Amino acid sequence: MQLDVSSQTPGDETLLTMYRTMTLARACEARLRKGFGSGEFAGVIWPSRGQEAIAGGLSTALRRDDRLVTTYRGIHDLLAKGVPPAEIMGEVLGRGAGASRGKGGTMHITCPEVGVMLSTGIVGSGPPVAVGLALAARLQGSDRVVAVCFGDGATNTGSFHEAVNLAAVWDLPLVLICQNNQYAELTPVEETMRVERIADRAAAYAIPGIRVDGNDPVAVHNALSAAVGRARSGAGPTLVECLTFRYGGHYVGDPQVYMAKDRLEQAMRGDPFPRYERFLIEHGVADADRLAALDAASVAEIDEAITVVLDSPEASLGELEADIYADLAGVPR
Amino acid sequence: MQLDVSSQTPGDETLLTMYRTMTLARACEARLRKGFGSGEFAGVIWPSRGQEAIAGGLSTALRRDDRLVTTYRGIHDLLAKGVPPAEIMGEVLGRGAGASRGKGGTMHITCPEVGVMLSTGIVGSGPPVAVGLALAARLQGSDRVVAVCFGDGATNTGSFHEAVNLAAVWDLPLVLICQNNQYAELTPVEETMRVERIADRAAAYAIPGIRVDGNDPVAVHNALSAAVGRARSGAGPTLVECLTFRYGGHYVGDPQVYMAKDRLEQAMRGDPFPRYERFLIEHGVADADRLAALDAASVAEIDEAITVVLDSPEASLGELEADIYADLAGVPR
Amino acid sequence: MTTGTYTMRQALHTAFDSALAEDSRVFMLGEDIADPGGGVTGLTKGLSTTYGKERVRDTPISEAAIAGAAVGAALEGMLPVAEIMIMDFVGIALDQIANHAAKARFMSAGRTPCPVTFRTPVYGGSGNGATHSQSLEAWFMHVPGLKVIVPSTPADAEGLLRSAIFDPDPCVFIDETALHGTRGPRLDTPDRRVPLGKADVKRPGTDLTVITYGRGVRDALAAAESLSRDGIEAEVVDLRTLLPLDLPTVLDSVGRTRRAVIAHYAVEFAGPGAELAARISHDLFGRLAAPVARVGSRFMPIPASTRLESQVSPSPQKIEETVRKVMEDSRG
Amino acid sequence: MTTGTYTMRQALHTAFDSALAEDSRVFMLGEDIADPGGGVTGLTKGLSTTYGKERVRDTPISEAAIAGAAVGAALEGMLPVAEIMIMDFVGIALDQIANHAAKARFMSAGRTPCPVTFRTPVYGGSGNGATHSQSLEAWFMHVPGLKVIVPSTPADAEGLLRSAIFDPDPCVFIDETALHGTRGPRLDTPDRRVPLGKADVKRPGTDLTVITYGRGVRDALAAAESLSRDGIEAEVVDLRTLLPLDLPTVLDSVGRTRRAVIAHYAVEFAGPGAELAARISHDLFGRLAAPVARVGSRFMPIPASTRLESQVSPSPQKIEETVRKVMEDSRG
Ligand SMILES: Cc1ncc(C[n+]2csc(CCOP(=O)(O)OP(=O)(O)O)c2C)c(N)n1
Ligand SMILES: Cc1ncc(C[n+]2csc(CCOP(=O)(O)OP(=O)(O)O)c2C)c(N)n1
Ligand SMILES: [Mg+2]
Ligand SMILES: [Mg+2]
Repeated sequence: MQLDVSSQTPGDETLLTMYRTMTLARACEARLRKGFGSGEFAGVIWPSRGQEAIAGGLSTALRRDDRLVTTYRGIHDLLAKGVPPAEIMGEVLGRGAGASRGKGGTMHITCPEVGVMLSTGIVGSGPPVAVGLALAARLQGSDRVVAVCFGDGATNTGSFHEAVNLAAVWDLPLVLICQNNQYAELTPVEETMRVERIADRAAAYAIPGIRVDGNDPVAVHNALSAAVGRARSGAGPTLVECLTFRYGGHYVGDPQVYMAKDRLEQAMRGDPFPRYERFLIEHGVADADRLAALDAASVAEIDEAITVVLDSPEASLGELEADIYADLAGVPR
Repeated sequence: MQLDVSSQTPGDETLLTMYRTMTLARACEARLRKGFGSGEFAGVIWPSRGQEAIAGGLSTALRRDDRLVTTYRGIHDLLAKGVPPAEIMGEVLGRGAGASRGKGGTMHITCPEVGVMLSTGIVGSGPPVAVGLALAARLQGSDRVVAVCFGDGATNTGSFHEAVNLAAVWDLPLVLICQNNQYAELTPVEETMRVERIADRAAAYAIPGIRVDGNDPVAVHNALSAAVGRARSGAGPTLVECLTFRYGGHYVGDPQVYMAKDRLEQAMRGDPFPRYERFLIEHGVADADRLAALDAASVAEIDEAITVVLDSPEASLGELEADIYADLAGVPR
Repeated sequence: MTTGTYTMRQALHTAFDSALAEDSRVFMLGEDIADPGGGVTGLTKGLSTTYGKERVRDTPISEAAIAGAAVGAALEGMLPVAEIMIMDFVGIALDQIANHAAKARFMSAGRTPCPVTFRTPVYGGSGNGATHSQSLEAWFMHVPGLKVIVPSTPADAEGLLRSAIFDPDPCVFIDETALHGTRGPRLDTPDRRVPLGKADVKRPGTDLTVITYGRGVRDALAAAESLSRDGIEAEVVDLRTLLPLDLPTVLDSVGRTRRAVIAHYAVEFAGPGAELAARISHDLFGRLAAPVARVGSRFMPIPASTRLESQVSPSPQKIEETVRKVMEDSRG
Repeated sequence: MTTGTYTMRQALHTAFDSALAEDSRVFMLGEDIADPGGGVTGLTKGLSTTYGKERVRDTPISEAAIAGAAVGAALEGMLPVAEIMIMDFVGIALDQIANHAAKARFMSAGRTPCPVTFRTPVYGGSGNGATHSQSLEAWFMHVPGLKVIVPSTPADAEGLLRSAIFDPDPCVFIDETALHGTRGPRLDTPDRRVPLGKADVKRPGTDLTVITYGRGVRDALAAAESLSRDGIEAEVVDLRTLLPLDLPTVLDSVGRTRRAVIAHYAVEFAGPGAELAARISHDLFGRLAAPVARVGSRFMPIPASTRLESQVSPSPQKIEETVRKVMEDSRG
């Protein structure tokens, strides 16, 4: 099945929004890394450095009331959907400012106010939940759309297969975004599947599957917009594979012993930032100074947020009794 | 990916072996049905009437030391692989003559002596186990091949997806046989997937997928032989979809309220028996009398077997302590 | 509607029907549940015709996705009922149930409650063998965040199922096909619900308490009748929900009778009765007249032959024998 | 080789290494276990280089297929070790473990034994939150046909793992990453195995028995040291395997001390300690000086903040407090 993707360049505002999202994601990760490295604070993240262009496209393709499901490696996605940086960093650091005040952790950030209904640490388990979100949209008579992000490795899970099939059978308003960063933990994608393009897996469900350059926010924006449009119109789900790379290893601190040096170097030559900056400048959207200012604003926003986080109390013991159930009646003893 | 399937007609002996298998399967089911209907004995089977041509092809495509995994709807497959009818019917009826003396039941018949390593009642769970059997063949330096039978509905399970992917990645000697009888319990296949040909799902794993007329034993034999040959040569797995129909409902006694009458009637016009008998006669392989004699021999074999079964004791209480573990030491209390 | 009798099958149907009728957030999904089939045992017959196939949805054979889709819809405030056709299949869906549904509220600090219901029947007693007969409720009891429900009577089945559907937390509702034909009085509570977490004394007694649920209640009542003929009066406490567990009612009863027998069809070892026996023994230490006894399924996979299965499962006879033994062994 | 000390990480590596070296039926499969990665924690480093990637196999992220493939290979007489990377993911593989591996011998009346080992580490204590920290051994204890193993020392880890690999029945081997760095004496049994089903008294004592396993042993020993300074001598029984469960050793110890505290990191409610408490209370009825106490994880999903997690899990302090309370509450 085919998907009709525009090859037009979006308007300047869209282009700059994407840039802002990308810089915000980069700044957030850099700030956390710095703090971990200096011993300022402790925590764990699964870096998305290299994958920011996908967040860029995501931030402009979705409506605010659209929903997002993502993974542990989803900080860029969360920022794209509008989760306040303090909620993200607060949760990473287990502080009161965190999205769930330290109870969830990096892997489990939700922010329903902006449509983030789930982040999950169980690989492959996001798509079934996203199917349910999309089904709810239909049953509630809303035209909102659900986007679910997952990795290349996740497409080998049974959960992925069942979910895509179900979404296809039910023509649900779902956009399946595979962030193919070519690695699952320590294992490169070519060792875990024989297909060359993950997008080709869509054929098993008779839905459109499309691969785009995941380091090009414009390509991502256009593909996602087409998929979102298809979903919103009631025509059903689309699998969008964004080919990208994971520059920072599996987790912060990963020595990446398994990584061929030239593979990483080669991949880093495709870094989404310099490319996109050149593009914006060449197309007269912004000059270098303007871009530097936007980047600086993102850094400042993150700096401000981390202050809020570090000023907030540590996760409170008083939290423990709450939220096991709606009330305490169900809790044994 | 392509699979090179012969379009030649196999030799007479092969053709007659297939016919014998088919008649044996039909006779076995008929005998059990008769006993259930008359109150002679009680038990449950999931009929394979209509799917016998697949058993025919299976009986001639596999070597004796090749392995088979099948399902609750696998009596025809078991007979094709050489499981003694008394072991099958004995297990259905919970007798001492049964494959596991009444402990397993219809859904769980194994007969490792002829290569039947598993029958399972959990839809979709056969393929992963078959992957392991095929891996063991490789690790043990054997050129034996593993065939796994499952239904159309099973291809919607995550288990199927994970297994086929794993077999593909490891180039295992596995033949995945989808007996597409167009129904999963009460639900027709077109309501549970958007692909028209289940064989097309093979593309998600970059292995060959082929659909054949599952009511034509020659077509099945040729396709399975090609897939078995590919597997034995080390080239990896193949998905073979055999298009067929389930004439007897989901289980014996199923009122089939969900079944469109004309769909069933139409399907029964494709009954594998009359077609194949005409073929054998037209090709001078056997005349009608010979075929009738073969059929009668199958009926007689089943009659003999049921006598053995009914002469055997009921499942013995002494069985209970055995086979929980290799010895009793692990059993609490 | 509130007088007369009905079967548990009718009671479950009634609960689904009324919940669908009264709240548009309620919907159902599962394999083969829609018409014309109306469920493999016909239990949901007519519902998709009345409420439409949008709200009573057939699914492919995809337990992980069924459970996950129900979780997702619940996160949006819907009240889904996901059916796992036979309880033995939960091993396929357990990640969604235990890691997602059960933890959604807590991990989000209350931002994403998950009011989903998983309905999953037990087929034990049907001669279908070890993979189609299990009672696995102990797995769910051990998962904080879930509620676990097993009814024994038609009225309880209706009322508890309705409570589960409208409960703000994830519920695992377990009915047993062996009881579907059981007939009993109709539910007559005003809201047609039975509260979760409240045990019910199904038979008063003074000499000993049998604590049980589901099929065990049927067996315990039969045993109690027989024992009564010999002057032994057993109280039968039907837990109705295993989580929340109504320990006060249990302790009150055993505190009076000073003797307890726990019965269930789940495997005895590390089963639901272990927690109960541990609690009773602890909380009533020094006040019991005899050790707490348990009657669960024997420790083995369930054999397919019903002749063999009946030896493995509890029965009124086994409960009766155990009660007699406890009475004999009692001191003081 | 049999003198000196090593860490549990080294012990596990040694067990894999020697099993692969000595028997060609042994092989391993799991996510990221092969070189150059050698496992997400580096535990299997070097094994695929020594024994080849045919025998130490990386897999896609496919827990159901990993478990199922291991089952299939075991049915052919191989001795596979399948890794489920983190125990919280077993919900994806449980159908293969509980419905296939556990029942293969019984359902075939002994024709298809299934000598598979599932190795699955617990990541509790790592700050990874509710879906990456659970101790779910109670689920497996409730499945007849499985054996369930949790080592507490390096030597036990090596010896029990080797026993599991060569055991004719399906084993679930659970190691805890929190103990991987623990150092202890090397295993020195002649066959380099530790038998399954034999508890080990890790510390003799006269006043009270702490029954525990895995991380609980570490905590109990610390508590016992502290208690000893006040003249309370706790015996620490390390179960080592939960199934088979070495009840004779437990009852012998508690029979002497007349007081029992059960400790584990699994959730207390319906956890492994429930079965133990039920058995001890039953079998030693009237002979205990105090009710059997339990220290398990509190009833809630595990919070990500380690500060909060430490309040939810057991600890030496909590065990110590519980022991003191039991001593105080004792009669006679
Ligand atoms: C079901 C499950 N299996 C294994 C893991 C351990 N694990 C965490 S991340 C990961 C790799 C996932 O790879 P991919 O889907 O490509 O996502 P990426 O990390 O590259 O974004 C694995 C195996 C897990 N979290 N869940
Ligand atoms: C995991 C699982 N889900 C549901 C069932 C109930 N069930 C038994 S047979 C069946 C239909 C299977 O359909 P298909 O795979 O086409 O095989 P067929 O019965 O047509 O041979 C279902 C849903 C099951 N046994 N296992
Ligand atoms: Mg990846
Ligand atoms: Mg079918």
